[in-house]
Amino acid sequence: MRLFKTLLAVMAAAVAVSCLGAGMAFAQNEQFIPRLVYRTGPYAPNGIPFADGYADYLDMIDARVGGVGGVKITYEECETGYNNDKGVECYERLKNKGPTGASLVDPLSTGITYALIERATADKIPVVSMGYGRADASDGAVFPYVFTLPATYWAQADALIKYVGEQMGGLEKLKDKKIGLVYIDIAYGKEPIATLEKLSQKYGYTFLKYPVSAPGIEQSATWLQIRQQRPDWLFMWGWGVMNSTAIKGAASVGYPMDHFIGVWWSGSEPDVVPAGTAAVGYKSGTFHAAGQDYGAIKDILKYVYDKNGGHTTRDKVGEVLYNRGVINAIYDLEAIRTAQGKFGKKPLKGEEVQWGYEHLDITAQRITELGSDGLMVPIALSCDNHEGNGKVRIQQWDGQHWKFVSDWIQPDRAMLTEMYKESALSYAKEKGITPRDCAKVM
Amino acid sequence: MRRIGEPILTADQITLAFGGITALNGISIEIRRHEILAIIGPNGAGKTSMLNVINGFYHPQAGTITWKGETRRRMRPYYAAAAGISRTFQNVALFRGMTTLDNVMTGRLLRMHRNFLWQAIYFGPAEREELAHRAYAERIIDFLEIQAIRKTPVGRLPYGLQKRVELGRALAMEPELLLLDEPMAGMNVEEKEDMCRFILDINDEFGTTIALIEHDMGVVMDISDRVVVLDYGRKIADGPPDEVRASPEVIAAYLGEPHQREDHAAPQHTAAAQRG
Amino acid sequence: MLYREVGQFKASYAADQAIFPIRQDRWLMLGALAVAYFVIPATGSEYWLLTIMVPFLVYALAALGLNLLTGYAGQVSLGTGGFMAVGAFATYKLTTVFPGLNIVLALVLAGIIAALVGVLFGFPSLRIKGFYLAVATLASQFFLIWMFNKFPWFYNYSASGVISAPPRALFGQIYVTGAEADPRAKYLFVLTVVVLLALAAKGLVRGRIGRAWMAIRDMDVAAEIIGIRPLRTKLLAFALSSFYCGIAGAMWAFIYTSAVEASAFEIDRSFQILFMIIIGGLGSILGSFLGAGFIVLLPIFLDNAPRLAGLELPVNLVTNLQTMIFGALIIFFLIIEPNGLARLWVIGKEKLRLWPFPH
Amino acid sequence: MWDNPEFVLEVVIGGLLSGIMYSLVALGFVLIFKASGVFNFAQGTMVLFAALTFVGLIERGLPIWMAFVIAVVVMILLAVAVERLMLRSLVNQEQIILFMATIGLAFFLDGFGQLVWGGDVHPLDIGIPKAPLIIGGVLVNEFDLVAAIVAGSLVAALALFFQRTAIGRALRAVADDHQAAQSVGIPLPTIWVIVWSVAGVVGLVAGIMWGSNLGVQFSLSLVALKALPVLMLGGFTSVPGAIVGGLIVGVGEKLAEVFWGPAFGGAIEDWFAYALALVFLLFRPQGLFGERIIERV
Repeated sequence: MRLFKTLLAVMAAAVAVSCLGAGMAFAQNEQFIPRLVYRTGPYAPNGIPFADGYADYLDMIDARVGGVGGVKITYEECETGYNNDKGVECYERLKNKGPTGASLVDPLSTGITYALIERATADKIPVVSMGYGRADASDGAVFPYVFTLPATYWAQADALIKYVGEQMGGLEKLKDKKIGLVYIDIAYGKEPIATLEKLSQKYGYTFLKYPVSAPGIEQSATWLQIRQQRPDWLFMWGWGVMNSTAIKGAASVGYPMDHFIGVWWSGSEPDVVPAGTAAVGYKSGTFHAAGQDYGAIKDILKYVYDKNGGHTTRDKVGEVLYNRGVINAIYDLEAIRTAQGKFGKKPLKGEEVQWGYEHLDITAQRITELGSDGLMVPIALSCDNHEGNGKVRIQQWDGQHWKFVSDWIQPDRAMLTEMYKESALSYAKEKGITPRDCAKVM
Repeated sequence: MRRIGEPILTADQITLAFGGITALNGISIEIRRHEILAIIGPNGAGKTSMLNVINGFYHPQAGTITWKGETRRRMRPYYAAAAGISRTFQNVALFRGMTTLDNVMTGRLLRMHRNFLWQAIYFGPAEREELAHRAYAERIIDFLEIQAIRKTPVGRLPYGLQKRVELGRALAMEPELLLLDEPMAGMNVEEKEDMCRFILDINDEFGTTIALIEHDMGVVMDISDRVVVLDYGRKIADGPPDEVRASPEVIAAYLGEPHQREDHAAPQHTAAAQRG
Repeated sequence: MLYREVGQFKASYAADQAIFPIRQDRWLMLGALAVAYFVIPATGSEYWLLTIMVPFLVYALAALGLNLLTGYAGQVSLGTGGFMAVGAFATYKLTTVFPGLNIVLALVLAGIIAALVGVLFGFPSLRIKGFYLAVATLASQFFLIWMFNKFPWFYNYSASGVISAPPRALFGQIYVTGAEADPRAKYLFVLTVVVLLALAAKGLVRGRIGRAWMAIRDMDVAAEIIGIRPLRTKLLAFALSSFYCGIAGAMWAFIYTSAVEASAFEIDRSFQILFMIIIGGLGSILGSFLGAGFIVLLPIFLDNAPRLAGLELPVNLVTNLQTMIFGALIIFFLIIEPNGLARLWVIGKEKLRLWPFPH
Repeated sequence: MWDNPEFVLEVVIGGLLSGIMYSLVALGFVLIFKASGVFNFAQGTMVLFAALTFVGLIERGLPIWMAFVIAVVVMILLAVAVERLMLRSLVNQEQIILFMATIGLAFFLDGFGQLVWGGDVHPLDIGIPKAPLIIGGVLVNEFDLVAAIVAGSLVAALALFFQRTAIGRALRAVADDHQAAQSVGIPLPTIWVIVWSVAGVVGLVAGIMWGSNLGVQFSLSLVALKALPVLMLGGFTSVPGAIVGGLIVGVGEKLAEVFWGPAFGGAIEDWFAYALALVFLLFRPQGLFGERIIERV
């Protein structure tokens, strides 16, 4: 009989799930943000600091000024484990919470972004894929509810090439040089290939591809090839354990670290620390600064950590991915603030926040107000430009900290916009979407 | 009324060796229509090997097998089955996960022809076919008096019953030639008597030709029309029971050879076979 | 005596071979179907329909497919994910190359393609057995995923190799794929496909083919000697199993997540589905569903349990605890009933049959 | 390919060295399967768990040797727990059931490990040099070399353990047949505890070697996938098989990746390892060194 009871118990458990989905009561003057995070599983080392940064910033805002325009910001984290179907489950679970439902969603994974684009568009909830997701979604005419600010993988690829050119004293010097790309062989890793191939025709360098099969724990073959072909510069689109392994791999074949540049998802503490001294000199792209000496970050320490709050330990505040979480939060809140300017200081619906994002304009002056001078650069979005012309900067690991080694680089917008349009239109065609006419959208 | 006819199976000069050991050494046997042939001999004489060669489980190095006028070097098990040769095993080889009924029904597989699409739809042709064969299977179940265990997974049955179910499965194939490998091994007296009755009835009612291996001399002499004696892979006698019983060679082969069985621990054997 | 069979006499073999020979079971089944078709669509929220029921059904279908191969024919396979991927990408190519193609037809064709691939990768099963075969099927798993990831033709040269389902309708206007599709339409479509295929599976396993499979599973040597051709039988199992998995994969990509990359069907998926049939019960149609329920619903439940109880725990703590409890429960259930939940169900019924009397 | 012999040599050496790393993981599987017929899906997680414990202790300021000793003790306790709470109640179950149980164990350890030690990445440096070593134009990675030596000595130790000690012989007996085990006079539970402990320690070593390469983090449990083709190839029941299999797989996949990979767009080594093993299996269905599967009627 005991075993029969246990069976019943499981059945009951399954049934109990049914009462989910219906969100619970929320106070009325709140703006709810669903937080898709991954604090466990293979990518946790990168997921944790990001989630902490975002959460700490919201806590700080609520503590300092009691929310945005007097509207308290609430959030609930949901563990995706960087797993697409789990991400969808989280989105569906949280999208109706709060008085106005989810104001926006940060999928925090290229895969989940792809899975959410259509759902969220149908639900009129903005998908904010900050520096990840599908690049062509920058074309707001076809993807009204997807935002790729401040820069896409394609933009970054172009920026890296510009940087390399600069280092060699002029892009024309790239001719007949060899540039390699080490990438994790999944959707995310393949994003920059098209751009780098296009540019290779333009500048006449040879483009070498080195796919690493996920999760990238075994790369010796790749590095033997690299040692053999000796590309002059090496880019990396990696994630999680692949990054540190690759840096070790580069060291093991004596590849010059300062010619090895990672995407901004391959340029944070969890990527370099495990590699130890091998990682010194390794570079990566980024769209914001690391470190604690910026107003916003100081405020977090002041209003959250000094009051024994905070999601992590003081010393981890200011890590690259932590600050990236903060930046993400800043963008989201600024969009909400912008929307409040039009729709009033009240909890807003997703489509209202979408308007806010489309009219988001973070000026240098505004950045100062935010206490983020040097932490980030101005961006301005519009109906047909959901990327906002963000800039890219190169940072280098000195064994202790990430230091900038370049100025802010503006990618070749003309070319990119062209590429976005082309790709977006083919998507629209496949899906039977008729693009908005942004001239008519005010 | 049955009467023994012309040979339906002729094994000619069969030689079979594993590595160094010669299991069968140029043995020739013929099995005549409607007869009950007993193959006897001390342990390791090559009796089971002989059956395995006949229904294609082993492939002899030399010799031929002629089945109903068709001569071939080697049989394939499913060809033998299709051609009407079925058998039981020394250590029961039932499908332990299935019920008695299903085991008997597997005997009908060769005669069921609906393809998987019909099967998937089930209702209609497939069901009609199923029921027709179910009816036949039930006849056999009645015949072997195993109605009570129809729906019991055979794994749970006592050894004696398992042997009976296995016989049922073999019968369900409506074989022309039935090979029985120690059908009475590990049975008590009543079970043996039942089994003897079944064998005789099968031979009688269905006119099935039967070749069986048995150790129990009493049984052998009672039920068989003809006896073949093997010893160390050679045939040392072939003829009516009384004749064979008198043959000095046979007596020599059996002298000092106590009247023993090969399977005290049948279940383990079965288990072993399962693993195989 | 809720569950008495007394007085239910079977007049014919037909009645005896019915799917549910016992009246109570028939009622139970009809009840379940009624709930599935009327109550759930009427009451279920979008969350409940799209992120719990649909994946549950899709998983159940895949588990069903694997159960045909592993539970009935005894060929342990870890290639399920690969075959699901075949179904998904085949459907994608079919629907994009022939936009006019009816979605149902597309699914069937995709299933057939998956079946062919399954046959191809089934050949080693003639020689390789048990865990060796299981690991061998991983070759197909890794190869297929690699292939769909590597050759842009499969995903129409999109930059990232992600395929996203074009909207397709049934009877002209009822959309079942794409984001605009009504959750209920999606759910009912999946439900119908699964129910039909489950019935077909039942038909297969209770007849000639099912017995041939089980014979091979229980003792291939003896099976051969009663006239079963091992290779043919095993390959048929691989084909039909892959057909089911293929359709499951297609529905996963088109109806559940509506955008996938090859890695959505990577090895973990295959393992997950193997877990389902072992926990649910090898060689049991019902088991496939119970197993899918266990593996899909339980984690979601454990995930939400603390919040339902009003506790605000950090997500990583919840997730880790969830994983631990989940693992512990797997072991627990195996210990109380190694033959899976389906067997527990049967035992439960036997208890009910006697209830309230001890014996 | 042949136009550049020392590069080929380099790849081969690289392959051999990674192969050894695979063997390290495969060993754990073999030990348990050999003695108890259990295909231990949790081996990968045990590698992670052991490494996490080890590095966690070091981070709490323990000297390496002490951390190692304690980690070993922990793995032994784990083995005892597994036997008491899991195996004991599943004696004589079919292999696939035991396999499933170890999956449950894997889930449990995944959660438990992260619960105790957190999901962060823990850098692990036990002072093995990582600089490239160029011998006659051929690159050999010092670290891999050390790893190879460690693996080699570990195998030697195991071999001795199996050949020389009474327990070892008992284990071999069990492997052959469980009845025999009783006659040896060592109760089955004890034997299980022993093999699981040994497998745990092997896992610890593997975890340390891999961990000081990847950093100790969740992904460490995925190295198990690299061990499976090795098992297929070497046979689930053979210690030397695990080694030879590892080497063959290592060399095979590296050569394939480096020389044929580019033709197919690369990243073929994962499935190639399995395909390679598959080809071997078609000729020896029980693996190179596995015990013959006898079919009898």
